[in-house]
Amino acid sequence: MEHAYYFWWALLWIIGWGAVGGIVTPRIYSKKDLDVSQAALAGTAIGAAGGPFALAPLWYLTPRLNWKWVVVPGVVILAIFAASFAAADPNNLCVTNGPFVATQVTNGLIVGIIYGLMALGLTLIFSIVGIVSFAHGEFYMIGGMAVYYFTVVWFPGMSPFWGILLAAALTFALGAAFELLFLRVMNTGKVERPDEYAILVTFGLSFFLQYFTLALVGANPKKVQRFLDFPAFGLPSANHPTVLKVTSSTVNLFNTISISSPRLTAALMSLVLLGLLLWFLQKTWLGKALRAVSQDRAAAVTGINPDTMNTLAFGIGTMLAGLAGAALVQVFSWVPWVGTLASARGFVIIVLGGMGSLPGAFIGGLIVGVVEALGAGCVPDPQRAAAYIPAYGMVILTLVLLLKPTGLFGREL
Amino acid sequence: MSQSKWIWGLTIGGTLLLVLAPLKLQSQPYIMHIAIVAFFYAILASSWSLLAGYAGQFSFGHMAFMAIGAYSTGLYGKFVRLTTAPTHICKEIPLGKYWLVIMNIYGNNCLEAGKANMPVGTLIYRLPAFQGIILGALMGGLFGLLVGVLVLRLRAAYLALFTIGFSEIVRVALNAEIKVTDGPNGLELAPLFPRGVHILGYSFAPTDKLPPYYVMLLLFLLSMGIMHWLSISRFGLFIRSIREDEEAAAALGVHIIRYKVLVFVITSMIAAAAGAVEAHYIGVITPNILLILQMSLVIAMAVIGGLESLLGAAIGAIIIEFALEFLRTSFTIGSVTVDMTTWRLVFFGLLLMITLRFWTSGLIHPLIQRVTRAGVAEETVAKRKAAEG
Amino acid sequence: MIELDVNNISKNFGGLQALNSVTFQIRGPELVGLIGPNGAGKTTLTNILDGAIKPSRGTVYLNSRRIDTLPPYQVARCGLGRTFQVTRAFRRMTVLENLMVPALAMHPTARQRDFRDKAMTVLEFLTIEHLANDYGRSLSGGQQKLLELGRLLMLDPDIIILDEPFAGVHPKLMEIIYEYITTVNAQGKAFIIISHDMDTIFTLSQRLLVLNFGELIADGAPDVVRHDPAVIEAYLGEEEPPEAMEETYLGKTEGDSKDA
Amino acid sequence: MKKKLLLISLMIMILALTLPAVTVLAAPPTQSGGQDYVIVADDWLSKLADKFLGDILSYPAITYYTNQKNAEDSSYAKIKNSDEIEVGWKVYIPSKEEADAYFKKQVSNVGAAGGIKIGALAPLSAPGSVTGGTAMKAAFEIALDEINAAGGVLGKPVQLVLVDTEGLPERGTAAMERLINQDKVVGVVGEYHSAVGLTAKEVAHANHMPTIFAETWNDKITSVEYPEVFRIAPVSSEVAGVDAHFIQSLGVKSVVIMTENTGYGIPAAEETTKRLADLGISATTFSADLGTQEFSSIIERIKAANPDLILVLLTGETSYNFEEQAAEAGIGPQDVKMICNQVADDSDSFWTNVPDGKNCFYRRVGLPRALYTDATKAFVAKYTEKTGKTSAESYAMEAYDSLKLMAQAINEAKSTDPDAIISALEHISYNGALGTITFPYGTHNPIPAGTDAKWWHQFPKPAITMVQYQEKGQSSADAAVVFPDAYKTADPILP
Repeated sequence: MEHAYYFWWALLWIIGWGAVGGIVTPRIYSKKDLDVSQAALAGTAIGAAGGPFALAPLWYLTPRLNWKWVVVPGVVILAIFAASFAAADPNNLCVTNGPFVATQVTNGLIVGIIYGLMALGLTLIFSIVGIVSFAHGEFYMIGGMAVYYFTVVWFPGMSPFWGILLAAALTFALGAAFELLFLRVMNTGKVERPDEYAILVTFGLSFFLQYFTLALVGANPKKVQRFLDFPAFGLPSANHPTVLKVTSSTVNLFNTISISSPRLTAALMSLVLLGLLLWFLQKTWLGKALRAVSQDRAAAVTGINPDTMNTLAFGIGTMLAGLAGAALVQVFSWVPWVGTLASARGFVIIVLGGMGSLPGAFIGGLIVGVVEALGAGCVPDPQRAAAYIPAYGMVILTLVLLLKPTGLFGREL
Repeated sequence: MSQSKWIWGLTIGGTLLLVLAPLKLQSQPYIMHIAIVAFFYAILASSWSLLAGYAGQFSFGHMAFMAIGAYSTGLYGKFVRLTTAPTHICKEIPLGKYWLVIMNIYGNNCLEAGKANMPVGTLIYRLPAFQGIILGALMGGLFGLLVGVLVLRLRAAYLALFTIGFSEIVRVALNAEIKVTDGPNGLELAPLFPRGVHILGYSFAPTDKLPPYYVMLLLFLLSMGIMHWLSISRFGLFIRSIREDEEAAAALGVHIIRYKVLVFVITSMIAAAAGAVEAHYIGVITPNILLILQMSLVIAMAVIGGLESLLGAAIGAIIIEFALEFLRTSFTIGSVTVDMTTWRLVFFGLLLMITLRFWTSGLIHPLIQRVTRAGVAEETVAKRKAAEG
Repeated sequence: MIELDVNNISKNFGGLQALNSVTFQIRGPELVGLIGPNGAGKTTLTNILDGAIKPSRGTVYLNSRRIDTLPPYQVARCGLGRTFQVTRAFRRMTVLENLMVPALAMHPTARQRDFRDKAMTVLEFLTIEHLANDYGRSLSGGQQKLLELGRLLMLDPDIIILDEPFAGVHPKLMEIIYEYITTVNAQGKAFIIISHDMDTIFTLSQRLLVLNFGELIADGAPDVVRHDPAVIEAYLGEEEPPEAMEETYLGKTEGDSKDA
Repeated sequence: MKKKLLLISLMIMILALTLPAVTVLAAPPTQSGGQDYVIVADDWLSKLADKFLGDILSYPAITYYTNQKNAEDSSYAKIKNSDEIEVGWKVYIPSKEEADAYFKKQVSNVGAAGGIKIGALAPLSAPGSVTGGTAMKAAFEIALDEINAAGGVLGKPVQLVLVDTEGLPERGTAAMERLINQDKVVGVVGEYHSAVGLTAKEVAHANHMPTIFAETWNDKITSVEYPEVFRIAPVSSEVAGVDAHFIQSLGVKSVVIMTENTGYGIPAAEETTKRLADLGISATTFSADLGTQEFSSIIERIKAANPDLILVLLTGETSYNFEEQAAEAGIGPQDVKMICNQVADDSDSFWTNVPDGKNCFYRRVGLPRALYTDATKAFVAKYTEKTGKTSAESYAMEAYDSLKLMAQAINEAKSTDPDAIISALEHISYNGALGTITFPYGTHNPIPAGTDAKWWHQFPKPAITMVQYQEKGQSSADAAVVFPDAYKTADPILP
């Protein structure tokens, strides 16, 4: 970075005035007897965006605040961030090279969709069972392992479709069994602090599953061949594929953005599963019953046993994690500890999207995917760029928890 | 009140045992080593039990505070020197006859370059490890204050996630900022007593285990003492009431913000001090100590020992540390050989889950409680009978 | 002399007007009942008095000190104590420890043993002294209510707000609570009692406040309020006479959330 | 009472845990018959041993008896380190019988415990490289079987005490402490992670424990010149040199190094960059945490940098993830010259995880297949049979050799005395899977001025070759050796 100080001063400005806005605005609003529900967040956003120039009129005029007062400054903050970055490092590829940015964003979106699938299960469990499962990453790992063992080791030549189904069944069964053995007791009122119990017991489960798998299958990385070989074709024509070029292993858009086929398969699979899940929750009796329980446990409609719904929900949640793993075992090399990073990312996504919100998990996944891609793609020092990948998500997580713990689409706490 | 005599007797007896045991075990440096590490984990587990068990703040960032303590003293030892002459190149603060030299973190070693400017006979001192340890504890407290303030509104899963995030950010930063922290190679630290210990006619080399054993034991007893005193004083009463019901506690006049932040500060300071001593003892600290695995070890120790008992958590930690160490060998049942290097963690995870499920208050704590509450229960039964009769 | 001044308190939740310009005063050790149909704003009002939520407009003064801007713990130290609709005993602390919390919170330099005798006296008064070393969670629901009342005595406030003290309580315990209120009131403490138990509240209180849709529609002696047309209207709006409210409501209180 | 008993029994349990049996070593018989001697200039203990006892490796007996005498009569010197003696010291030179008695006692001391114990270090659980650790474990077991089948050492069976280091430096300290003080091993071999080696060597030094490191590449491990520490793995900076020269031979101008954020990866990348710069080749380093799965952003950046060659210093599954994703993104080994990570040598695993890995170069440590000695062939045969892998990784060979080397050194030392073993190692010539291992520089042949300290107790010639998978699915046994010219079997296929 040639003029790094531009960037650091801008960041300091954003953080400093954001903090001032976030702390002072609610006080001014409450002094004036106004609605303060949005004041902290909007104050932070407006302070970070405009500093004293925006805060002074805000505090003087104290307009009624709604989501627009957060979104518009949010865009301005991103603009300041981007502009100071561009000024600090004018030769950065992210500044000079449009196709590069487009490729990074596309990559981010594609992996974001897959992250979203992983987080869907986590958020589903939270919305119905009311707990955050710290063992989610391990079910994801088991999903991938199961596909490998079913289709490569035990039944070589088995179609990946059946492998995925079996992996889904296995993770569902494991999740449901765990719920019955360890979580159901929470509903009886015998557990003194159910929230903390759930955290610790799923934590123990994650420990157990990871080392159990390691002891069983060893540490050699495993991988499944790509599920689908795409037919080769091109647009506008096969000889001049300027718009779209498909080969068995990659899909290439406009000769700049290339997506590998396993990744695209996994992303498509995620979209299909998301559709199926939504259909299940909206249209089937069981899905409606699940949603009813998630709305209000006490008001369980006649004929719905909330305990059964919990088991079902936990099983479906772990199954979604397993399916995400099954989709990705053709993309990444698979070892017993792949779940650790994945579940950390899952936490980031559900907090960002709002715990318990399905669309939130999906959009949170996209955002995290893009932020990680841009972070790793744009941080100037190549030695730090990728080393900080796990931190990008965690920074989002802490910021969201501080500023808006309900996330983008969460219910009020 | 015979049980209180028992408690005092056992406490004093146990302390004496811990103080005197190494005199016999000196020839067993391996046992001494495990004992030192066990005390380290006992401090972490018991301070975590104060934070999580007593105050109900289920933080997963405890190891981050520990690492902050360790890295603070490590960086202090790496970058700060006391000299008898100025370098004129480094940042330096005159202190009477001495200069406190702060070497530049990035770029060249200015002290080496500055030697040219220093007269012959200039002395360069590394500052004693104990200053670093105190600094580490203070830094831990400072970060504890910061995190404590930030998490005031967060409960249960949100708190757990936030602290995991904090811990991860610390880990990644320690890993990536290689110029400062030496990254994944780990930051090397001077021994606790770089010139050994010479006391009462006995001499101990810097690598001898006895001096660090007593340092760690002292820290362990000191922190147990402080935490025990806190737990039976108003502080303990208030943080437990906050754990049970924040709003009700507030309605009864408890300053919940102050006590929630305070419990973070105190436990963080204790963890940081333990980390600083441990780092000096081991001689190197790496960011891997922040892996979630290490945190889960501390949590499991506290849970198995007894989450709501400082002593239970500490004893749990000591037993588990010894058990995990001795379980590192394979054993054979019939024709099946179980390789404990991998399986011990499987059993450990299972034990954690089963303890949580069936022995909510841990395995050690109930034993302690049976002694301490035995008289109380009898008293209550007698009174109840009287009330009914 | 106890003085509570509630001036023009209003509270909005988003678009919902939970309280609208509520004003009343309490002078001296009055025994005030606060009634109103479900959702009338009673709990919101207590939460504002207690400092748990801040009013959108208006002020509250206790003994000439403004308390609506203070956090709950300071309000408690100013002399306002309350119970909650759902009992909130500290479940994993002994009964004695439960009582020590407010005592020590009020006296920054005191120690536990200074209050042991007082605590035992309070427990005796509430007839639960034999449970002193039991954990809060091992007490029955009614005993937990008594424990909450005991904590208030240790806090020693000027004004005590009781939220549904009689809901779901065994008749025998009800007598104890009744006696508690009258005795403590006689000792010079003011009470604000929220209850759906119309019979009890009408006989117990010297003065009744009636809330409906966030407005204070009546303020006066029970006999006057009973015949106030606005009150009858408010209750008749639900097509049920005041006396009949009790049964239909009691069944629900258990599961009711605290923010109702 | 019952409850109190419970607590007391708990205390006793803890007590029992902290008080293991203390073994007392009996002193060998002290009888006269030897002579006093005052050290003069240019004396070495081993020289005296050779002169008076006829065996240069007998000098530990001198040390031992002198120290015995010192306890009774302070006119005798106290020898702390057999390598450091001073002119004017009075030492006691034992008679031949005394010396023999001493060595017999040494052996029987060890024998009394059921065999001679050798300690081994390997990462067997995360965050260590479990892949490396389990491979090393298998190799140790093969070596152990062979040693004991050949009659053990000093006529006693060898017991191997394998300790998991988890790849954590602090665990390295604990593991060494345990091996030395608890298991009373006579030597330590193995270890995979440099970070662990760095702390383990300190314990080895403090306890004067002969240690042969197997797969720890960090220069510092030998460059501190501890008398106890030996290494048969290549030195990181030398490996970097081989990489750099190979890269130069391909006529490359710009290189991207993709390294891992570990104690191995960062110094290796720095050293390679330095070496490349000396050769006029520019290099950019990207680093990622071990365990990173998703590389597409980094790969796009590498693509944009348009390097002539990519050098992968990531290990384990992380390297596979990177290599396959690079291939999918169009900068795989078939598009750009790529030196894949050495883990590619496990060809089954490599082709499972990197199906598009044709034309990958990788560096192999150990003899090229054409030059396999009988020992190498025998080991590879046993190893592939035992593990089901297609070939033996370099770290497996190193683990195997480190243990056998230690056994041979003890046999040659005729004693388990650390000084004797160290001396034996300094003079050893051992034929194993890696070729003929010697340690040219040490106490008896100090490092000449101008030579880097890293050569201290370092096996200088581990064969390092560059290999290329020239066909898809090729076994590593058939992969072509393309560098250096001395071992070359085929020309590199370049994209």
